[in-house]
Amino acid sequence: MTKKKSILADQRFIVLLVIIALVVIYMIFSPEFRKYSSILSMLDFSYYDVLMAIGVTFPLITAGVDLSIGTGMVCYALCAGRLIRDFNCPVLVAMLICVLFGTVVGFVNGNLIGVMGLPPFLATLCTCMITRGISSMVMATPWPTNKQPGGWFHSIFKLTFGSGRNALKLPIGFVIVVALVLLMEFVLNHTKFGRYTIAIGSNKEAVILSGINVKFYHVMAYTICGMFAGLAAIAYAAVVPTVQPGTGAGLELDAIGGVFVGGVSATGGYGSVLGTLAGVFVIVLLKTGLPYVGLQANWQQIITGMVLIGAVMIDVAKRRRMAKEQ
Amino acid sequence: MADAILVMEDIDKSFPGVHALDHVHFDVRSGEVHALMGENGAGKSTLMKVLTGIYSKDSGTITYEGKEVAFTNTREAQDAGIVIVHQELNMVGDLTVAQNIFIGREFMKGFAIDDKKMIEESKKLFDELHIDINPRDKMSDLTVGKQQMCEIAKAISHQAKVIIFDEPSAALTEKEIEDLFVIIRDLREKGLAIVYISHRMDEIKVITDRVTVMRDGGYVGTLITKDCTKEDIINMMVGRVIYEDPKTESKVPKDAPVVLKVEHLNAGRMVQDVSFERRKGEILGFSGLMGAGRTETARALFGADPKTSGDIYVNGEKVTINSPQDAVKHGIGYLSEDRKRYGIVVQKTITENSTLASLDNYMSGFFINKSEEKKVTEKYIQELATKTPSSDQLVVNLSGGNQQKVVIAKWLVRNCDILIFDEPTRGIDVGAKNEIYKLMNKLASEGKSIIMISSEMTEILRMSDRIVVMCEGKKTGELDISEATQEKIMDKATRDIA
Amino acid sequence: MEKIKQNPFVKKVGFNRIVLFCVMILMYVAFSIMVPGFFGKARIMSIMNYVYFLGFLSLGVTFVIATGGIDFSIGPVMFCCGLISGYTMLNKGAPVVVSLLISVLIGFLFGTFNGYLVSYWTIPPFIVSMASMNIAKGIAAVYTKTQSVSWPLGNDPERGWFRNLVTYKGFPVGLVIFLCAAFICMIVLNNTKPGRYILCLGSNREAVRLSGVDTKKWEMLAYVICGTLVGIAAIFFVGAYTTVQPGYGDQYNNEAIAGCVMGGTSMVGGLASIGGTVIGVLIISLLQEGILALGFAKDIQLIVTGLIVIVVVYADVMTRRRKN
Amino acid sequence: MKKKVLATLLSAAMVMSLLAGCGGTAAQPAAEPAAQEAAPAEEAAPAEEAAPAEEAAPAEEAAPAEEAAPAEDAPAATGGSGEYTGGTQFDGVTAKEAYKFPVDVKSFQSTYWQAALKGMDMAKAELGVDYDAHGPNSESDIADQVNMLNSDINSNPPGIALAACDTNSVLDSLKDCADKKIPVVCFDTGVADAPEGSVVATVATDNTQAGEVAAENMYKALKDVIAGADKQVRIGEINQDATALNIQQRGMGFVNKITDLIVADGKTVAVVGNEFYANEAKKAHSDLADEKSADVVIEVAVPAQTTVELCSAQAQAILSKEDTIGVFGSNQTAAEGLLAADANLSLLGTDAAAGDVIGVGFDAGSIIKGAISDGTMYGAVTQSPLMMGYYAIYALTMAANGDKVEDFPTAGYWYDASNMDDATIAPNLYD
Repeated sequence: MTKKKSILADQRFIVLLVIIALVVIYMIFSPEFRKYSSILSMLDFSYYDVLMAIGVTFPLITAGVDLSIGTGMVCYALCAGRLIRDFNCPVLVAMLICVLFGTVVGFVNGNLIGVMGLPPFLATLCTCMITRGISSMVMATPWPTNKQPGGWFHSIFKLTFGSGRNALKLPIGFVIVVALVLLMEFVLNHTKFGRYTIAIGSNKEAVILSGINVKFYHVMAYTICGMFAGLAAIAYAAVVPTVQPGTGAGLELDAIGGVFVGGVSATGGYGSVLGTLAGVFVIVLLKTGLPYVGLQANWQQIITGMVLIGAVMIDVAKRRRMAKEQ
Repeated sequence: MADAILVMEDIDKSFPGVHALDHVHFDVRSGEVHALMGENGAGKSTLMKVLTGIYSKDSGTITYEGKEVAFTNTREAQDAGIVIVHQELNMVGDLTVAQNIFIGREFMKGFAIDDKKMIEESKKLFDELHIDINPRDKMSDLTVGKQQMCEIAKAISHQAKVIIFDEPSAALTEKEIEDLFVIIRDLREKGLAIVYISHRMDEIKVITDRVTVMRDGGYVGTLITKDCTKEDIINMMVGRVIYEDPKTESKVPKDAPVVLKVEHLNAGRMVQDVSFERRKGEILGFSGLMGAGRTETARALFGADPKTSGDIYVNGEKVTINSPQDAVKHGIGYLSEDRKRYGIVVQKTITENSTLASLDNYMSGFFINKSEEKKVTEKYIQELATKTPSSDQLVVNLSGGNQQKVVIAKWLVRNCDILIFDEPTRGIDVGAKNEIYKLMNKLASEGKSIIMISSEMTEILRMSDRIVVMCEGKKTGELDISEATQEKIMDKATRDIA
Repeated sequence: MEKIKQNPFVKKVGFNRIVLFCVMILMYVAFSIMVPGFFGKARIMSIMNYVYFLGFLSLGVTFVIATGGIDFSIGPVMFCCGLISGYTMLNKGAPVVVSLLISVLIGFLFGTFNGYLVSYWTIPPFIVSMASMNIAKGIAAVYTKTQSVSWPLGNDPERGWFRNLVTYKGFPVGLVIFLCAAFICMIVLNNTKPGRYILCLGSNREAVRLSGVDTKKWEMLAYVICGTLVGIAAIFFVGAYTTVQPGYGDQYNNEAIAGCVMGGTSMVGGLASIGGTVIGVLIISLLQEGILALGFAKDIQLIVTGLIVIVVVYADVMTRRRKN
Repeated sequence: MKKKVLATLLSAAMVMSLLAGCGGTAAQPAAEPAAQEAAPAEEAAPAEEAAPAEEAAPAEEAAPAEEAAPAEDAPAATGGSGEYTGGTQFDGVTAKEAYKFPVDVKSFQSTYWQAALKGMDMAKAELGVDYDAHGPNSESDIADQVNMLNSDINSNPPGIALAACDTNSVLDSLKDCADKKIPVVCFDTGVADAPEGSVVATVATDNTQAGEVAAENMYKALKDVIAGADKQVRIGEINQDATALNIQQRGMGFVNKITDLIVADGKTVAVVGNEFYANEAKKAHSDLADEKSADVVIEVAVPAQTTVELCSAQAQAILSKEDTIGVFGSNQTAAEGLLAADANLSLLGTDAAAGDVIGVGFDAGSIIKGAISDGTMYGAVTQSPLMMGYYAIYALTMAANGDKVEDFPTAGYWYDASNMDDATIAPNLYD
């Protein structure tokens, strides 16, 4: 009993088991999935989800939410892509602009919520609409491909040695993403910003009365989230051939869903970035892996929905048991 | 006597429509405990908020250590050495004790927080105060009393010169209050100036050196504690004598029918095998220390929390109570200790609150009969003397005492025969308290039976016909009022401790 | 100013509603001046097309928001209703009446599902609706084999009659139905037991529970009402726009929630105004038509709607802050 | 309270000013009628070069003759001058007034629509008319497009160009057009059941034919592989959805044609994957084998939503299968998804005999063009959005003038690395 309890106490462990189970199931039923290239592709399409999720972990821990990251990400990627195409903007500058744009939108969200006191759902619903509107006004834009000048930015996420079928491809994006996860885990647990983020989610009044500039840290949580949405925009542009205007609605739900699956408390105050990483991978595995086992895409949505509810049910059941034991 | 370290003179503050502070004078010296008293709304909290920079004053001067100061936020006040220990606990449940104590002024190692040093410092603090708390524990795992101790430790760690205790004892048990007084005396010895805000007259006499009384935002006067009586202070506060002595004898006949019988009630750790009976027209007091399981027993009985086992008989019949609905169906009403969270719906009107539990009786077909509803509400507003301009008033705009009356009205409208009052007078000023007591006596004489949970010994002794004492989730004794004394109750309440 | 506010009529209707109503009228006048030919029945009829389904969505979500919850699945569930019932009619030969009932039934079922998980399982509404949104999309796609469904047109002699629910010979029947529904919702919310409990539990759930009220039941009911109204919204959607596609519908969530919140329903729960929701929906639809008439696309409408909601909510937050 | 009122009024004022600002720009004067500008254009369109289509149609070169579109329907593109001419019906057209036409496109999501607008710009300059394009945020926002169309009808324009997101949901609106006598020209997508008197002309690709062109060319590359295969082989098709008529037609055009070709060579075929396509294929072919025994399996995949990343996930799953020899992406999104999936596999190529998987795309755009020129993608079928846009405006102008206009179908052209730069093809390959 005690052993079981200690496992249940850490949702991250369960999530890890789920990931392993999914991978094993896929590998058994689909020889294609066992290939290195499949793993590579799955990773390719996970980076932007993970980056968004790292960011949105912070607002979620403050018991808020950011619904604008999906449409925002697409909006930043489009605007930057436009700059590269039409204004000969160097790719590096465009990337910085992505991040900057994201940071600014995050800052605006933070002010609406932390300073002006709007409910997070509404404030970010509005910025979601606004960024979607802006992105609809920009034309569809491909970023440079691997082979075009400026295509070097692809190597941030995937190093390619050689060419053709035998090229060696290293998913260093995964290393970068994991490094960022570890960095943000450290930030969450060992810096003032992280500590106050948790504290705001747990008991905002207490933090105010401790003489802490709560507004600043509240705004920061959303700003960081926006910044990661900006980073996600780069990862998104690196894998999606043509970024399409007006899209992106719904992508935030993959990220947010991942964060919840990863064990961030739905009422704020508790969370871990490592859990987020694991949670997002569950969602990504469902998104990209189910076609391999021959399930029609429609089932994927149903299963994703079920998994999400299942993950939170575990959390609820766990809390109920704890309450009973007291 | 030393000069005052802090002097507030002629402080004036107005809010739209309210003259909150009317030229108030207040001073405190190093090495003294100075009580600040007054009914709710007298302006004590406002005065302290002006001092610590939460509100800005309209006029007047604050002189601290000989210099005129004007803090603009709590942080500045803290840095200068003026700290408040709040009435409500302001702890971040998801952080550890050490993290809470040093929140806002963490020790840093570069970018990272030096948690190790914070834990060491917290340990030192606790040792100094002779408190046994592990700084690594999560705050939400501690008892209310221990959380309060952490709050005090936090205040002291600020190198404070002036500490303001805002009703520190409200959530503490008698034993913990004792501990608190030891600490306060110790701090006084060390030369700190202490402002002590409380409603509890006994404490004032025990711990303070001087008393300043406020009334309706104005300054009434300052007395030397040892030279005055309780009645003096109360008279200054309310302008009339209201003190009443303990009840000595129950008027309820011994053979009155048993309306409620609880047998072997179990619910988690806090309620273990509790059994008791209650007779018609009786006020049954539940005494015990904080965390003794009284509220938990009431909640389990009421169905608010799940229970593991136990039989409940209402009027001799065995009933199943698994949810508050069941309880209400059997005529049991529960007035929670935490009104704002569990008692009233603040954003709704008095009418809507009053009929909340008995809406079924005010329906005509599918629709709510609003005129009937209003009629009954107004009846109880009159009966309970609730102070409000109309029954359409939002409850949020009422004072604590009047809110409590709305909750009582809710159960009376429902026609409940068995009422559980959990800390009915917490956070209510002396005048309103008295009215609540009268009301309870009246209800009892009308044949309602009342369970009263209270942490205030005087309240228990004054109101109860019989007293059940609990300790650590178990019933440790039952006393008739005629034999009950403070000492006897305390003995039973601490039986299992130490 | 204060005098106006104290006027019993104004007090009853709510000052904010009146301001919002004036804003709506002003907007209509402004569009009529700026766009030649904007004034007139034709425009109003196309504004109404949007009002019908969005209105029912907003009415539904008003109940949910009143409990302090949120529902992001309304749009996809509406599509799911339209798809499954339409597919049943076209491919399995169900009569129109039956498929209309199926649509409402599916909405009801999704509402029950959401409500059950939110109230009895205490899963945060946001997560539940995220999940049911995926499930609704998936089920609809599986059932229709990822086919879009086009409902019969008005000229279909046998099955086209259901369009008369939307317009009959140029008369906006749908508006009458919508206003009736709004009126019923208003009565339910303000004058019946479910409404009273829904509003109270949005403000303080524990207090209501400890008053011996079965909060779970009533909270669930809010979602069930919402789901049912979403099922009705589906009928008006296909009545006005004929075709529904699997995999979509989320685009209407934001507008429906925006309409509801614009009307003064508080995200913190406990405060809701059906009249406000109706005006909010009208404003959004008016904005949509007006911006198109000015020659701009949907994008500007999204941006303007977003800005208006921010302003309205901020105004609300400021009032509350002042009260405290 | 006052603050709240103020804030509300402020918001109203803000909206008003925003709209007023918009109004200002929207009301820009219609392009000035420039008869003399239109005249040269009309001369520049050399009628005689738009000779009998059998000879001029470049489609014929790519597609076997029997599949070529009906002769009189085939469009002609002439090189050299960069000008396009269509059927002779557009000769000598001038605008009687400086018309301003609303144009409702499906969305601005892909560069395809930008190319169509470019064509419209050309026609606009030549004719001295103007147009105003709107489109919903995505091709699936059917209701939004209906609103846009209704809004356009309400402003009583001289004519409307429409690329319908959904052909059924616009029918009511088209009826209004007929009542109000507003001529409608459908481009890109025809509306089959349009009410009498509403749609005066359709300028659209024959999507079935376009799908067939893709099938023929892919089969050409795969013929030997299929003939020589000793075990089952697989051909994939990625369709972004199973709902839009043109995707359905394209998809089925491809599936049916390639099945015919394979069966004609004595092999058996099974069609699996998305139920809709599999069922349609069963309806069209009574002789389909089951998946286990067939020599060739055609697998049709449809993602849950029309995003590149989900298309890519589907393509990835098909490409990874050992026995896959060819994949067709039936529109720009699907084709780009196919390329994205190949980024890690590098399986696509042009030499089927050497084991390359033959990838065939649809439409253009810089990504697909780049992939074809560097030999990743075998080839693709392009429509002529530029020409469709161009002729849509011409047709509209004629209709507004009160002349009779005839339908004008355009074909899908095959292009690969060898003919990409041909003057007949290059102008259609938008970025």
